[in-house]
Amino acid sequence: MTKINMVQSLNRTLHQIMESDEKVLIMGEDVGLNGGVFRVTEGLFEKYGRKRVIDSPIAESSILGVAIGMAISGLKPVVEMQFSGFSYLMMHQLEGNASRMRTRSRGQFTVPLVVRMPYGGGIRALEHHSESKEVYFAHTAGVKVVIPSSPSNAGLLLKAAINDPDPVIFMEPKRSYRSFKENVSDDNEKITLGSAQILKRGDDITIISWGAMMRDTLKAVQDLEEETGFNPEVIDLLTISPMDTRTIVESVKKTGRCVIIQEAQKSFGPASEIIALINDQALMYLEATVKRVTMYDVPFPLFGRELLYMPSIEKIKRAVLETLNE
Amino acid sequence: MTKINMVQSLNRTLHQIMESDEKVLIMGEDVGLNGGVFRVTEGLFEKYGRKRVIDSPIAESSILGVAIGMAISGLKPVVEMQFSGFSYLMMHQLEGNASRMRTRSRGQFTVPLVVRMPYGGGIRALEHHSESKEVYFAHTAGVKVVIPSSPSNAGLLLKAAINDPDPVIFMEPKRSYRSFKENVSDDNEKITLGSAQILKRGDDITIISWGAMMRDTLKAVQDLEEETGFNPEVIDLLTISPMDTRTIVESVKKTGRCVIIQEAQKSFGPASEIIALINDQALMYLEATVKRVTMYDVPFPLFGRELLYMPSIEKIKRAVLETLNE
Amino acid sequence: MPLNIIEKFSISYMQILDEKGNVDPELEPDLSRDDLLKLYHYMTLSRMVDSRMLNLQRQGRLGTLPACTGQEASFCASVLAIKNTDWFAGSYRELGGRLMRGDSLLNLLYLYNGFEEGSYNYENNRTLPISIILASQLPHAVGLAYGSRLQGEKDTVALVLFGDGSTSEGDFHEALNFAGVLNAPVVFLCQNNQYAISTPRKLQTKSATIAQKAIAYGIPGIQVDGNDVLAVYKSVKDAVTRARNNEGPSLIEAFTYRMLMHTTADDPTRYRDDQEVERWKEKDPLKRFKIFLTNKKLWDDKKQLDLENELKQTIDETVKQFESKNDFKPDAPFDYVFEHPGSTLEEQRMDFLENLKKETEND
Amino acid sequence: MPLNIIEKFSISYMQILDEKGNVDPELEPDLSRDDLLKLYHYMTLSRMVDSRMLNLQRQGRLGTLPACTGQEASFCASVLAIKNTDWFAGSYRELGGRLMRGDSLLNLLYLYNGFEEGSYNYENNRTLPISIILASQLPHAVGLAYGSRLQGEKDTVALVLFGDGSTSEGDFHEALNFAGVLNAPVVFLCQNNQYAISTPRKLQTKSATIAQKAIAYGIPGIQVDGNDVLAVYKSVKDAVTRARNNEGPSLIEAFTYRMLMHTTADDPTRYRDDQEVERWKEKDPLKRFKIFLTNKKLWDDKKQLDLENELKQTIDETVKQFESKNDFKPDAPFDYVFEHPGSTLEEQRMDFLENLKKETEND
Ligand SMILES: Cc1ncc(C[n+]2csc(CCOP(=O)(O)OP(=O)(O)O)c2C)c(N)n1
Ligand SMILES: Cc1ncc(C[n+]2csc(CCOP(=O)(O)OP(=O)(O)O)c2C)c(N)n1
Ligand SMILES: [Mg+2]
Ligand SMILES: [Mg+2]
Repeated sequence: MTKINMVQSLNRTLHQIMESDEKVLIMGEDVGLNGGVFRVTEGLFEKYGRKRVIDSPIAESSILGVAIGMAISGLKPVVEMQFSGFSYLMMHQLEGNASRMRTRSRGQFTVPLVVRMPYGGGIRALEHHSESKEVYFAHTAGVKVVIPSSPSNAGLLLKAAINDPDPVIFMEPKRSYRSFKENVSDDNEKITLGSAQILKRGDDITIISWGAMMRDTLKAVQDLEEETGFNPEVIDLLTISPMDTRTIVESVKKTGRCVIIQEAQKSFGPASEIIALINDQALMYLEATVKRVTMYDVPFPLFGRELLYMPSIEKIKRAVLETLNE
Repeated sequence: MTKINMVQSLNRTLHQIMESDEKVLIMGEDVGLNGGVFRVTEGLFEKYGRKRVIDSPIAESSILGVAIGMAISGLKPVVEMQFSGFSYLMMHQLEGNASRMRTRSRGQFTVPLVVRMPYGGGIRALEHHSESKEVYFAHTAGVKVVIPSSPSNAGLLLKAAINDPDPVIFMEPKRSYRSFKENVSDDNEKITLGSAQILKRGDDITIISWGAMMRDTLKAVQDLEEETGFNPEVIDLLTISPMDTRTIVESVKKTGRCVIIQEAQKSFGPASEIIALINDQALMYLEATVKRVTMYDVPFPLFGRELLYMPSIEKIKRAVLETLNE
Repeated sequence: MPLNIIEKFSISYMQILDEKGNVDPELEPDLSRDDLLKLYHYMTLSRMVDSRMLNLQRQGRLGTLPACTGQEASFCASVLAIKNTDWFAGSYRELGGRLMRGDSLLNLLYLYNGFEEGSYNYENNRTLPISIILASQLPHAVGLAYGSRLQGEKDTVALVLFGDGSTSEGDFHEALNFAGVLNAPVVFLCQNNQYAISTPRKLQTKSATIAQKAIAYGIPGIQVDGNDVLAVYKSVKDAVTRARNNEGPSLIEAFTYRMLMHTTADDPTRYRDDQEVERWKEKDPLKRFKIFLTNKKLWDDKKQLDLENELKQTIDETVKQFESKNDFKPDAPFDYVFEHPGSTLEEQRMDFLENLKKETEND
Repeated sequence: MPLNIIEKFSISYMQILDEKGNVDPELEPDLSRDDLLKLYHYMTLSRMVDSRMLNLQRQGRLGTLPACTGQEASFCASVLAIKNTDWFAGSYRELGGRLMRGDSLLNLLYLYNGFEEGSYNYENNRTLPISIILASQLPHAVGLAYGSRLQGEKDTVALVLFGDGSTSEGDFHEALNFAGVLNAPVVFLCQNNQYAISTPRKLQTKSATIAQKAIAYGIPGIQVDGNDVLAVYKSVKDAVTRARNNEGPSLIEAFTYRMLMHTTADDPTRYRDDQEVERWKEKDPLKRFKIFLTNKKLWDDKKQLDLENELKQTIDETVKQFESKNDFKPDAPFDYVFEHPGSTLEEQRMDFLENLKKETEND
């Protein structure tokens, strides 16, 4: 096995699944001849042709809208929003149709599709190319929201998302697209939709993150382990919605302390929901305030300052130390 | 003073402000000749003409988009989304432009507009006419989100929203449009953007709600007061974002117990943010789990079952009692 | 040097059966006796059901309802032009068309009484449920048509209906443009009933016709008399034939009129005058179709009476059946959120049922 | 009876200055010597700045950048046709047009170096900042034009630029339709540069021209040679004149070509061949404009050299200035979220600054 990066892992999964399942179709802006602006769909157009790999007009609402029709007709479309910052144009198709078709038709029509979208900051991109708005989707009943964090879980989660019979928003942390490589295998039973993954077992504190923040979190943890010898439990959320409440709650019951690292703006972010779940089921086990490390409540700054605003290894370390010492 | 309902109060404010401020303009679907499907804009077309009261084409994205241009040009547009369920079509204009124009242009261009939208369930409406998605807007930096709960605060808040120099999402709980009347005065200093209102002072428990749920909450509280003699503090949020953290935190520090009643679906809802704020600043004062009374994580059901799914007086009472006894 | 004209376009209008019942023999489509009678049957049923449902609504037995009277030619004759294996997507104003597509009246009553169960179409699984977000069903039709073709159905097309107001939405534009580029076999039928709630057609767009919007997408567009069954049928049939032959999508503007209120929540006297409505009564699609059938010796007063009695009886029985049912499962909204709901949602269902139990115990 | 043709339309093409530098005297617009030279100045500046910025980007001193070379006629000649008091909204591919509107090169460098401060236009407060969400600036232009008129400016119009790919977005449709209904004084100028990133124009829409999309909105539409300054200027001027006279909006398709990459993140060799690019080099807007000026005796080689030297010097100085600045205020993103931010945001700012302090202390 050779090591590959996240783009290669996603691309590999798409190749495998297009090969094995005729119902799978790719659609989006520049996903064909160009292989996608990040090359996630590279080589598919050449292999499967323009009928199954569609360079669409620039029309995000209808990319999802047309895909809904395709999905109802029996296909499994995997569509791309070129950047998550342009996915808000399809919110009404998502909230109003993709998420509701099953319930509206009492199961007569289903929408097995995946919306892939690169998201998040840290790559010196232009305005609108750096947001983390997973909450918009997670606060939408009838939609699943999945965020991989590494080459090895990205491919497996994408496969699970494509095979899921309901609409899945699949957010790809573009900062992690090419930043590291891993050995990638096709069987890891723990990687399924709806399950968080415990990356490290420990009992001093629970540290929760997802997406690109996962890697910085792990680095911060490693530093702190060396510096302080503490023993943290680290959880990679992987599925944002529906959330793996059990894994979170059990861990916090054990550790009594928790830090959550999110790239999204602070208020009404995913961390708030995690805190609410801890409040519901583990409040009396808490020995310290659950700490949030987040972006601020400002429109995502242009790249000249982005790293100052995103959670950093230093900020994570400080938050963990403060929580341990509270 | 005669008593008026919420529609009359909103309409009265619009008449006053159109009269006193030439910059104010009304736009939306059927807001002119028809006076709006709920009659909130009644009489304005006749009085101020089709140039200042515009029956727009059916194009929600551009209703906001055109209003952004108008606002930059110096007007103060008050636009209507006919139902909040159709506001998702303008999410990209909101997230990408309305909320960012001030920051993008370093204050050179500002967007003083109000987007009014009836929202919420309980009036036996069709599909898409009953959601509570305030989180979509509240999780958008650069936008304020306001929800009145009564005829008397509705007019004052709308006036404050129109006079605010930044974009305000103004969500009107349509279940409360005509369900009760109040004396309405034009001066209540406590009603300003960004301030929650303490409706009842007490020290046994903090009860927080907003919008149409406020009235059911007050009824539940009244019942319980009679039945048990407890002494609750009741907070009407009024501004969802930015939230009045101080009022919430001070109250919970005093009472140690809290119940939040929200019409929105449970997960990633506004209550989660309130719980996160309490966690941040008052965790060690808590004597019981903060309880959420919410809709479930299902697409809002058609009206045959809606009342079973929304928070009810009985559910609120049970949640309060459980929290008092925890 | 004068400017160089590089493109020329024209938009035609089609009427075959005029207001007096006269037929243009050159354009008259070849419709069998059975088809003609079926069409008249469903148009009559639609009119009668519409009025009955409005009645039930006034009595508080149904929720908010759209009214469909006056548009029967446009939604029934268009449905007659497609097959059951074709896809059909509408908005909410195509009552008789839905009945022709197998929607049961009983289910429609359940639906308008606020129960999702009414959305299931037991007879045809190629009819999408009612779609309320204006124009949002148009891209679905494109995907359905394209998807079925890709899966080897050489013949399948999609027919999608929507209103004049809906043409202002971005989704209208994106869908027609998308269909053009994909060469998808879709027929877009705009029921131009002159109003979007209170907003008249001329405040919706400055274009002289809706049909000419087809030019923006390089596809055929035509305006037809939407109260003329023959023109609607023929124009849709022609477009369907082109679509079946891989000649791509078409746009048809059916020029018609909403005789009653937008929905039961609407008061049309606020925005239009009675004379306008009276003038359109002259153009009633059922009236002229009846003259046509009578002239063809396919219809007479006796048949009319029999049909009305028969339909009244069916409707009465269905309404009775509707009113006798009250055992909808309270937790049904949990059933179809996901195929694999996961524990959070299942716990919420338990919580819901427990709550319900407590509330019933309290009573 | 044949079908009744109810509407006829045609679309014209305008070219005044051809590829060889020949002028059509009948159509030649009346442009002053100063205007002609100003236009040539800014087109040359645009071309030189474009290449310099791409250079800086390759050296890692700027972030992702769009390339504007080849489209100078289309964005500069259109801006020449409006006044400073008119509104201008663009996307991101109108470099020289923005410079003409008072955007400073220094600020553009700051902006593409990731600092919001660069978005401020000190010379003109009627130029909207760069807009990246495709077509989303079109409705803004409608509102700007309408709003200024309502506030008593009898003369003001708005000019808005966008690309061919952007015409597929719903917002394009809604904005043109809205403008038609409001009779808003807006000029919509589509820079059809044949590509949207890798997607060629023919995959964007089936319509033969972009110009014909105007027909859908009942407004005038024309296709012009987008590399011909005179045709672009005249068509925009005509449209502006109509707009000023309350004759409503227009759509202009400027047929041009993106000579370089979409942005610095793009590799055009993946989707188009060199021959195509070579063919378009023949149509270069600067080349033919120079012949025109030379024929008019307004230009010669000496002047060319002087101009290039002068511009190079200005650019060099600005780049130096740009590179010397590194004291941007870290908490600036908090400054313009709201006029009245409230305590939560101010507390977050304090938190941000404290964090920063700690991090600096750590170093
Ligand atoms: C996206 C969206 N916006 C607004 C509405 C509210 N609404 C319901 S029907 C209607 C008018 C529709 O007019 P038209 O398309 O002409 O159809 P008609 O009702 O006349 O059949 C409006 C504005 C909606 N359902 N969806
Ligand atoms: C709403 C939206 N969707 C997608 C993108 C990503 N994107 C940036 S430029 C571009 C192509 C635009 O093509 P065109 O409109 O022809 O303009 P050009 O770049 O050729 O000037 C795309 C798809 C975007 N910026 N906005
Ligand atoms: Mg209509
Ligand atoms: Mg282009």
